[in-house]
Amino acid sequence: MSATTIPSGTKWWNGGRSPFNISYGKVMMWYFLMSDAFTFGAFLISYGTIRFSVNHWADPNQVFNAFPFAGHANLPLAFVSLMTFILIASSVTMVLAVHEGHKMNRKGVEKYMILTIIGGLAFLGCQAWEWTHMITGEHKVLVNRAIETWGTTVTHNPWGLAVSHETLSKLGLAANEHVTTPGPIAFGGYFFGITGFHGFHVFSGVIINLVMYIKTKLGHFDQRGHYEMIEKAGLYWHFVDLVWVFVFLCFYLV
Amino acid sequence: MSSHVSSPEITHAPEHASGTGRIWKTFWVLSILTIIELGLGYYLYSQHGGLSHGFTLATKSLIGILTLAKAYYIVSVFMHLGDEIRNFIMTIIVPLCLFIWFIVAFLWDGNSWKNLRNTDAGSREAPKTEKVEHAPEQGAKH
Amino acid sequence: MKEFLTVALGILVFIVIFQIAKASEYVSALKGEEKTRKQNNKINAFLLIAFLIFGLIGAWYCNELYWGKTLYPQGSASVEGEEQDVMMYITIAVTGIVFIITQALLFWFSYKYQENDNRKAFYFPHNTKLELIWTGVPAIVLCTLVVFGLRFWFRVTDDAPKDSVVVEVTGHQFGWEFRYPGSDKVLGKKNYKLTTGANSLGVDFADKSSEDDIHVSATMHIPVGKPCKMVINAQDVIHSVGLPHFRLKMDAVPGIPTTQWFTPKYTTKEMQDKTKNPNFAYEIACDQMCGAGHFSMRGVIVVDSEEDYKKWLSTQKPEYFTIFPDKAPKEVIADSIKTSKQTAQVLPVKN
Amino acid sequence: MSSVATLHGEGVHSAHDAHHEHHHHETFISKYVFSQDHKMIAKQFLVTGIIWAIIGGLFSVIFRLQLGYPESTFPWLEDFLGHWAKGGKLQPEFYYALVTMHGTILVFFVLTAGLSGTFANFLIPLQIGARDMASPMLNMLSYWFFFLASIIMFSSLFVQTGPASGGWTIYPPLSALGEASSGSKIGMDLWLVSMAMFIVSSLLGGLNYITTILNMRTKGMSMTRLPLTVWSLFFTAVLGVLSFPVLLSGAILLLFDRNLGTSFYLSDIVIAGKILPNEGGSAILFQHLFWFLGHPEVYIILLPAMGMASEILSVNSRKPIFGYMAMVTSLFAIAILAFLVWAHHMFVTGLNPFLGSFFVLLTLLIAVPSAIKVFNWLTTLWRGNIRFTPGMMFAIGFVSLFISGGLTGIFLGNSALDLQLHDTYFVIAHFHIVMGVAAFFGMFAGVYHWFPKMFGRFLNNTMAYIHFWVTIIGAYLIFWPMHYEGLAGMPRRYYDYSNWESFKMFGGLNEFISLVSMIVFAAQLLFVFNFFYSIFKGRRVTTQNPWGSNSLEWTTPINPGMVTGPVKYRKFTEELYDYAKDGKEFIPQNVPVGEDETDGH
Repeated sequence: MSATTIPSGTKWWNGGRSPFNISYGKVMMWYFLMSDAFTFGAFLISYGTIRFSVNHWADPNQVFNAFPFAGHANLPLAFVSLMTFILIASSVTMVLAVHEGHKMNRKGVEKYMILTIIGGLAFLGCQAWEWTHMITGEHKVLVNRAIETWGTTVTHNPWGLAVSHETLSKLGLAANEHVTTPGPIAFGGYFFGITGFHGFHVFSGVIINLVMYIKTKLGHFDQRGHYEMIEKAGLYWHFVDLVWVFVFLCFYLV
Repeated sequence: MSSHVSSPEITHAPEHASGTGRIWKTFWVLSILTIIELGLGYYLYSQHGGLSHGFTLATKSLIGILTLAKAYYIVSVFMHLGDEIRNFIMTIIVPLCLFIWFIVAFLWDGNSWKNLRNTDAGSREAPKTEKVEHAPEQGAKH
Repeated sequence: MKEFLTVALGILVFIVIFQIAKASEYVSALKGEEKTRKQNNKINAFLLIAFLIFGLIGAWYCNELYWGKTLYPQGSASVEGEEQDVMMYITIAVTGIVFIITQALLFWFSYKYQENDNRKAFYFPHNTKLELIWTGVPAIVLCTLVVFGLRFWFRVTDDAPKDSVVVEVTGHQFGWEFRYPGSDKVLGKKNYKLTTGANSLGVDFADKSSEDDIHVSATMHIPVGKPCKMVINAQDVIHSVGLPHFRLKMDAVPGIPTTQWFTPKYTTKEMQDKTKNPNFAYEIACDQMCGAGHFSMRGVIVVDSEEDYKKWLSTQKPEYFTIFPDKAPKEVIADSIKTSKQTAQVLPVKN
Repeated sequence: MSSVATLHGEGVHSAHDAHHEHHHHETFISKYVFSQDHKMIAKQFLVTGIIWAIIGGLFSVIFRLQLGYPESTFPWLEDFLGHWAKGGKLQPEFYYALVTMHGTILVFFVLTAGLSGTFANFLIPLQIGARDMASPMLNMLSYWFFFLASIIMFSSLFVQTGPASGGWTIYPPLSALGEASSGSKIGMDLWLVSMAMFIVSSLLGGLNYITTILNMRTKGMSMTRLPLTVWSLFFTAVLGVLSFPVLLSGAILLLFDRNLGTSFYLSDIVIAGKILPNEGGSAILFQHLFWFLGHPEVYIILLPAMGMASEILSVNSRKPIFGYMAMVTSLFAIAILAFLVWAHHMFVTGLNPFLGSFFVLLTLLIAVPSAIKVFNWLTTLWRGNIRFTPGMMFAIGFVSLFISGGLTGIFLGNSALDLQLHDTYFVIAHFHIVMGVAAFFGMFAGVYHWFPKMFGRFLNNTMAYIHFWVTIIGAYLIFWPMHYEGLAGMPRRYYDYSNWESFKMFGGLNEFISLVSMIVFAAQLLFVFNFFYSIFKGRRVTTQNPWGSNSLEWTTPINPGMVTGPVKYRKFTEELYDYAKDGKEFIPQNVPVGEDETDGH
């Protein structure tokens, strides 16, 4: 597309212009996102490293199998699918806002920005619910030959190996219960740490989008003659979505 | 030069996609890829670890590849990187290649810690209880 | 008072330098900037070549003074370390040659090509052939060093020989504990949660193989000429088992056991004769910063002859009997008090 | 002002120029404090860096007192340090705190912020012909985040339990557990928070440098015409932007371990008789994360020094730098390799031997671009017409030190020898020479060379030469013998060696080193004095281009430091980076290629 407007043989690197045909603000945003990718990368790679260094890990399908208002139904991955779709949808509305921005259509930008903000808030709401559910969850765990009730926190992980019925009856405990051993503690730390850090990005993205919405509403971008700020906010927002794709992979799928 | 050229370092106004068709197409691609991923993830779970190690690994790799495909679509279409000129695409892609060695070295060493722990640095045999990760009664009961 | 005088002297020197500096600026204004500059140029060019000559003499003199104090004249105390010493000599030779050539060129060029009104600088922006030479030659030399280095690296990091004497080394703030597997040659399992004052290593005594394990502190004994394998742990923070005489070092990491092995060549006594130092000891130096007492975290390895080692081993009583005295055979109880006194010889932390 | 007028030709940033006019009437606050002018920000970085360097250097003198005179007491120390030096004798806890702060301050605050913060800010826009940084606002924030980090780090010196004392590498569990050492209490939290601020600062700075170099070059300033300083600062910024975030992640996880009870780095720990519940973490993981930054960090420190040395060697040899493209390529190679070799700091942590072998190979590969650089510098001197300005002296000193310190890297990068040399004085000697003193020499070279451009005055030459000679002789006297201590296996970070049969014979040498270090420190104070004195009283610069340099900053008015508006350049079409070409002494970059000139490149 863009190739049609740019004469071939342009000397991109000769100075006096951007070698990428991009304004410095957008270049900076991109490289900031690169740098942020290394922050997230380091988190996720640490997670992988610790996971590789222990014999057992929590099975995501058992950890994340609840759904709001669904009681104790076993719905593995259902809720996180919802969260993923919310984020993808909000990404779409964001890119549509950028698109309207290119067309200098203020009303359109406003509409899609509002939708994006709603999407972001919905995602944050889902995450709040999921965290609460995990922390307050009650799981029977065999600790020092006695059964304790644990939620999933940064110091407690009830998602270890299942304790066999024979072992339970040998210890004189009710044999028909589902009891586990404590799982690797790092699981909770990484889960809350990384989803928290991602959630923090979503939150700041929502704030940025809100500011952009207000600025749009006040007509700042019309005065300036371009909607590049919306594009930059969009880059950030898509990056948040992009990170989620990998968080989703590491914590929920594999 | 169209009116939204914001900065003097841009000499050619990039022409953006005219329709929203491509955006929606990408939305559907992303959705379908996600659904396939979920399906594969659920399949792994429904087998309760009864699958062979190699097959599980292959499936997980497939999920990983699908994730990379999703990332490609998000970056290329939503973030418009695909529309930028080659120079710029390369400055983004090349540094990301560092992740390859970053991941390989870290996971390799992580795995090596597991071996050190399991064998007490080679001073005893590794315990043979590796394969009880999913006790069959675990999933259904909950 | 001495400090005060030193400071006063320092300030005096300062003022003198400042006055000279100031004066020289006035002088140069009188003489003409350009002339002063050229004079400075000559002086500094001369100083640079003098620095090269005195520097090389100084390096040689330093070597005379201190090479004898390094570990290399006495040779490696482990069989494996000999190969490493050869590596070291080769690397010193290679880098030494490069060092002398490059430094000499640097200062010689500086002296030779100092500013001279009769000469014009030679326009020489690049020369592909030259550049290829000094890309290729270092690459080849370094690859050779890598190949030799890795050969040694894989040798010492490979599994220890099967007949090794196994010793478990545990570091804590600020001392070393050693555990021998006893007659069954298997170390008993440990679980850090079982650690108590008496069972300071957290040994799991429910494990049968721990019943004959021997626990000593601060000083360990090993036989000469037999490979010794260390299984290394830490209880609190990261320590490092540094064995300079054996040319080895390995960190002690809490939660991740590590290992190293070596074959001692000389007994401690032989080493005392060899170095003519009656106090010579194979010291274990903690090489990883581990807190305020890091510098006092000293362990000692006594390399015995085969008979002495056996004799020493036979006087050691399993820790199991110290902790569960009722299970011990009668004669052991009497000795155990003596043993525990012996093992408690940890160096005092100097605070 | 006539020279200014001729320079005001067709600016490429005409759209911005109008926008910037109103900056001309500025208050004291906006001019000197919250300045958005890159030249002022550079000076702010430099002055803050100098203050930190004095503090960090002073710390080393104090702990060298302990190392040099382990048996003596210094009653006056107690007056300064209170309970940390009871009875005039430094306490071990405080000794380690000083060692830690010395490392942290000099590595991060002086040689990262002070060095690349100063020269990237000052030189990038001037040498590429840009009006200012891409985003002056973020540039200002970059300095103020650095300032904030400084304040927090400085405040940690005054907490009751002392500042962080786990070494500048802050390996957990030592740094993660308050029980492990007194410096691991509140001082450690402050260290981590300060570093987080510092990382934000370096990120803002780095993004600005990269973007400015890519996007803001003036017309005709193609990438292959950039001075090597700009190239080196560019790669420095890339290294910083991509590696500091990894330290940020590591630091955040460490903060969690310290304060929230997580188990990222902790496992199986019994400390002070207490059994900790943490399980499954890995202390080595932190080292991987730390060195993923830490190794690029040494190049973040070294590359700007290399770039400045290249430029200054070329100017004062009156010759073009030999093999410009090879220099750029080797910078690039070093930057890439810097990301791939971090675990060579971890050969003795139980690193998987096969994994380790890759790191050995990659590490020793770095010697190849380094060798190229050294030989190219030597060839630049060859058949030159060398002027020994103070800047040139330090540039030559830099090359000498870089050779000396770089060669010992070949020992340490080879895992087989590292088994013996790791964490001994050999390492101290190696990195102090190559990234400590050498980077400082690069920095001094830069200050002496560009001081006239920064302040419109010269530094005093006599003091400069004394500074140079005392420093280079002193640096070799301090660090050269340390190699021998290392070859004797003497471990680093020991408070006292007198109880060790294997190491106590170096008492006399340690005393000598301590003595020399005090003299060298005094020489640095001479430089600091010279610096501040010359800002106000130095000899005035009377010509626009006192060194006869061809780069663009010398085509600006003599004192651009006080020019608050945009500095504009004549538009130039063709230019070369050449000295001694076709019989001309030098050809500035903004002079079009003449008819009679040959094609140099």
